[in-house]
Amino acid sequence: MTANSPRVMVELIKVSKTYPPSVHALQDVSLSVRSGEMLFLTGKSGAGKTTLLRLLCRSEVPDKGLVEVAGQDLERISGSGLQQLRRRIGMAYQDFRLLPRHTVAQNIALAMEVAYRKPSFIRKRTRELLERLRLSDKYHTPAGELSRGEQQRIAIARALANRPDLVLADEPTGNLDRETSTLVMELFREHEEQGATLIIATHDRELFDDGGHRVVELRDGRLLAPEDGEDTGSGDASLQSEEADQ
Amino acid sequence: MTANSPRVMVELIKVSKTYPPSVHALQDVSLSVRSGEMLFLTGKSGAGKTTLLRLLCRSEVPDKGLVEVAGQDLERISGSGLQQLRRRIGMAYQDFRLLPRHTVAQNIALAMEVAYRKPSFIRKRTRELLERLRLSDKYHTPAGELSRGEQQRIAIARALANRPDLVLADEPTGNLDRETSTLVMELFREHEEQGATLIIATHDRELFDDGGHRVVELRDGRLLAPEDGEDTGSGDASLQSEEADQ
Amino acid sequence: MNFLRAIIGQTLRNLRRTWSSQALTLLTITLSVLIFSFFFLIYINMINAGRHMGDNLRLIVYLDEEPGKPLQDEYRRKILKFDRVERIEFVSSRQAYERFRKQLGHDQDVLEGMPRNFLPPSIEVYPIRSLATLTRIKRFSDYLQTLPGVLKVQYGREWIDRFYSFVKLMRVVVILSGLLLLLTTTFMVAHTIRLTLCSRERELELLRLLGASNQYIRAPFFLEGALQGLVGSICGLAALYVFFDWFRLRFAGTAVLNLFPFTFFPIPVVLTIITAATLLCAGGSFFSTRRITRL
Amino acid sequence: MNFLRAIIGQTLRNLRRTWSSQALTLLTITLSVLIFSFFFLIYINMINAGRHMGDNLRLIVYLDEEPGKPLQDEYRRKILKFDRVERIEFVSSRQAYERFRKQLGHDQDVLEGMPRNFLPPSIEVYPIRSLATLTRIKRFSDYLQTLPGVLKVQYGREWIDRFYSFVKLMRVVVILSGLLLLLTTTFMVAHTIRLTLCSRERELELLRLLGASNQYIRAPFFLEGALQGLVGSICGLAALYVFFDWFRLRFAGTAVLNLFPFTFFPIPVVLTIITAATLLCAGGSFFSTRRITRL
Ligand SMILES: Nc1ncnc2c1ncn2[C@@H]1O[C@H](COP(=O)(O)OP(=O)(O)OP(=O)(O)O)[C@@H](O)[C@H]1O
Ligand SMILES: Nc1ncnc2c1ncn2[C@@H]1O[C@H](COP(=O)(O)OP(=O)(O)OP(=O)(O)O)[C@@H](O)[C@H]1O
Ligand SMILES: [Mg+2]
Ligand SMILES: [Mg+2]
Repeated sequence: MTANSPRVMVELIKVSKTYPPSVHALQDVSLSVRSGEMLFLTGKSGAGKTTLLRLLCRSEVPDKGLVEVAGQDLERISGSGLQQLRRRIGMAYQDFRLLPRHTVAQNIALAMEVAYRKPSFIRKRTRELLERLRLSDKYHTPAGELSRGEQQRIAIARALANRPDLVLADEPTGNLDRETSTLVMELFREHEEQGATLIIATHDRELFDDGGHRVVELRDGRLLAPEDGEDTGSGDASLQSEEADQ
Repeated sequence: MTANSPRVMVELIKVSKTYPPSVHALQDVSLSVRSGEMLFLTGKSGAGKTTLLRLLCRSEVPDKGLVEVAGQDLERISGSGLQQLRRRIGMAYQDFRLLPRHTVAQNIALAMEVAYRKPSFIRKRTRELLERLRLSDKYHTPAGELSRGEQQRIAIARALANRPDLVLADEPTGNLDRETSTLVMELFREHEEQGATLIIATHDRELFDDGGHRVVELRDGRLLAPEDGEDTGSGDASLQSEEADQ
Repeated sequence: MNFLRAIIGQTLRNLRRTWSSQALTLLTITLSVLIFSFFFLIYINMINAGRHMGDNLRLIVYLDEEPGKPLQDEYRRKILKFDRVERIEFVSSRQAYERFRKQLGHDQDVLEGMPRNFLPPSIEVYPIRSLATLTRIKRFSDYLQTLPGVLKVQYGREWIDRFYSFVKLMRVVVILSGLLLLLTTTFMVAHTIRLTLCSRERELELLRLLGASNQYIRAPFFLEGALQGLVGSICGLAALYVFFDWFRLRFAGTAVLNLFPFTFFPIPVVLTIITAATLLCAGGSFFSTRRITRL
Repeated sequence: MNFLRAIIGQTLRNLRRTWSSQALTLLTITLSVLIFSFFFLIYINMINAGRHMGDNLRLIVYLDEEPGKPLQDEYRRKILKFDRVERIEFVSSRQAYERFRKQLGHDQDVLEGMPRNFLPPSIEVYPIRSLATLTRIKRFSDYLQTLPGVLKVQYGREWIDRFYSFVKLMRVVVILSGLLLLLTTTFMVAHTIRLTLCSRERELELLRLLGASNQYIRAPFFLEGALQGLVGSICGLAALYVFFDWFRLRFAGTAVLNLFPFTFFPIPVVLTIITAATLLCAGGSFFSTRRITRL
């Protein structure tokens, strides 16, 4: 599979992550994501979705296994190499990670400023994103004074701001109603069309039930047998998870 | 309606709340909730659901209108009266408000300790709730090290710990998968059966589509024409909201 | 019962959880007490030294003739009428000669052949040694001049001026350093309280929302503050004593120790400092939570 | 270009957003510089006063007969062989008599009829006024005793001992206060940096995750630190100068000012203090972010 794809954006090989003392967040996970693909990652609460995404932007390092993003081994990457890679990744965190005292515009601009974009570009892109997410009137509002759903959209806007090659969205619609979720998904699809790779962790079946996108499921840290013929995951994953549930 | 009900737990009359400079979070909202009722509050992101719940536990005061909880006018209540009332209210916050350094058990115990419960009772109740929410193995884990879905369940457990008369749950299943959501809803129903009043703010239609519970919808700070003959809400609410959407 | 158990339990848990910030606060208090008492000790010893130096302070009243017993009593009465003094001494011509001879030391042979009573008799008046007296010494001298039979009144004017200005100078220096340090200490303590409150703001706000009573929230702060004030002030004073002891050893036998008779605080002062620090810290941390109980 | 603009923009935005905590830091630095330079100033003036007092320091070498010009040169040579001295003065019998007469003051009539040369001639040696010299004065005296024609060597032993111990004492006091204050200042600055970092930890971590370069994160801290060090030290020194001026006015004309000739720091010292503070603050806040760039 990996060999067939034109270019591989994300490659995980037998990755395990254990939090001290003994929380096996990920076990032997292998997964590869083609460049330009939109992938949904599902799984019960505590299955390890967030952990997987955190490995991809190296906020967490794996105990075992190989993590490659855009062809670069994250274990061997240099400091400035990592910084450059991170500017090509946009992550919408499950807990948003907004700066509550900064205004909405400043929060979004941050992602572009660290890449030394021009102020004029930053302003234009910020306005465009806020427009798309129906938050234009909150431009100057401090992020801490928004409702949770509004904050979630700001987090998504920040992740997309820099037109990253890889978008990681962690539960992007958890605080959004159906209508607003649709807005967000439209934005995601647009970026997919423009060539970005997207990995979306969600438990909301409605997000992926309609389309022909690949969906992988984590259960207790293991990838389940894939739904559309993926060669990832281990056969006894479901059995293992049933034991763990006891 | 208010007059007919055996006892009214929550009474809002023409309540308005405006955040500075001019965010009209709630406008002329009137609503009454019977003791023992389970009420769902829906609405788009930013409609004012959280604001309404915050008024009920007086983390926020209204600009206009009357807010009564358990027969007490929240504007006139004394300091210790408010403290006693708050111990009878359990709120699961949308942003959880857990103490990240405290263990899961300590977080849940807090709600009972402020009511000077016996340590033995606290321990028993904590174990019981964690059991029900499938989090028994996280008893001694610091809350900051949990996945978001797990944190959400802890926030719910804390809200229910004291067996409050009024439960306010703000988006209680936003980070939970279907299966876990069911566990939470079972807990809520159990408390309803034991006589608690519940107000659940959510955008998840699956939570209330099945049952015969009352659902009210907020749109841009106004209560919509009620679905089951409530006398609350103003007629032109939907028109107003369409204007605001432009 | 449940209340007490909850409070003490919470205090202990807080102390355990935030021990690093607690240690910081303790250090702050220890330093503050140390600094304060250090300067206080210097000030006290300086005042003592001033007294000691004042031993040399006297007015010499030269008389035209040796006064008899009744006249001596008369003088004594008149002097005491003006002001309380520490001591009055009558020096005859003979005594004055002996003293002068001793003062000349190896040059005393120059006095050979001089009559033993060529120096006039005098009264030596030792005023009470206090700064207040020093400021009045000129008036005192003028008064003594008016007594009958007085030739001339002499006192170490230059010396007194110097000493007096020196004490004033030291007083200003000590007060300035004291002010500076008070500022610093206040600032540090406010800083520390701010740090503590900041780090616990979310917790306290949450307690409020859960319906905790004022006592439940504030009692642990009060206990914590009192404990820290107590331990901190004891540590600070102990450190000062160690310094002091080393200091005294270091200068044992030198002339300085004769000049400045170093003493540590007496026990009541020590107890007062400890009590004050404890109350201050308890009160401070208690009142700093006032803002929170208003939520 | 874009880099510079981004950095300066961020620094300005930070200053604006966190101005209250910035003001606190500034106050801390001002206080620290004030305290440090206050004690430094006292120390410097004390050393000066020491020099000044040392003017009285001399060894008197009594000779058995009036030395002629060549003998004087011989003495001078021999004395200089032992140590560098500040001044050597030859006092004839006649000069000694005049001085003694003046010292006696109103008692000078006792000298009437004495021969004018009853006092021996002497050499007055003024050693270089430094503490080092004081410690060697005994040896110096012993050496002078061995010179030919010397009757006796005299110096104000008791006075020197006293002065020497007093200076030692003051040195210990100043060093102790200095240490205490250094401790306090370090503590305060560390505290402040901790507070700043704490409040901006989330922001810095986020910048890391967004892929900000090390320079982007650290340059604003460096600029901020430098700015604060500069402004803080200037404020501190200005405050000290105001104190100093008031102080000098307060004691103008009193005997103390003759005893201690107060002077402020010379310009180079002022510049050095400002530069040092600026570099320290810039470096401090730069290095305090090291932990963060490792994320
Ligand atoms: N502290 C605040 N200061 C200013 N504006 C606020 C504040 N809190 C909420 N708002 C504004 O009030 C409006 C209603 O907010 P609220 O949090 O009640 O919405 P909500 O219905 O809970 O939305 P969501 O589903 O996104 O949580 C929003 O437009 C929000 O931006
Ligand atoms: N920092 C941490 N320290 C220790 N354990 C952790 C930490 N973060 C996550 N875990 C544990 O690792 C497991 C997987 O967590 P993760 O956050 O990846 O789950 P998730 O799939 O994102 O769940 P959710 O849908 O609830 O967000 C959970 O059991 C969690 O308790
Ligand atoms: Mg997650
Ligand atoms: Mg909300």
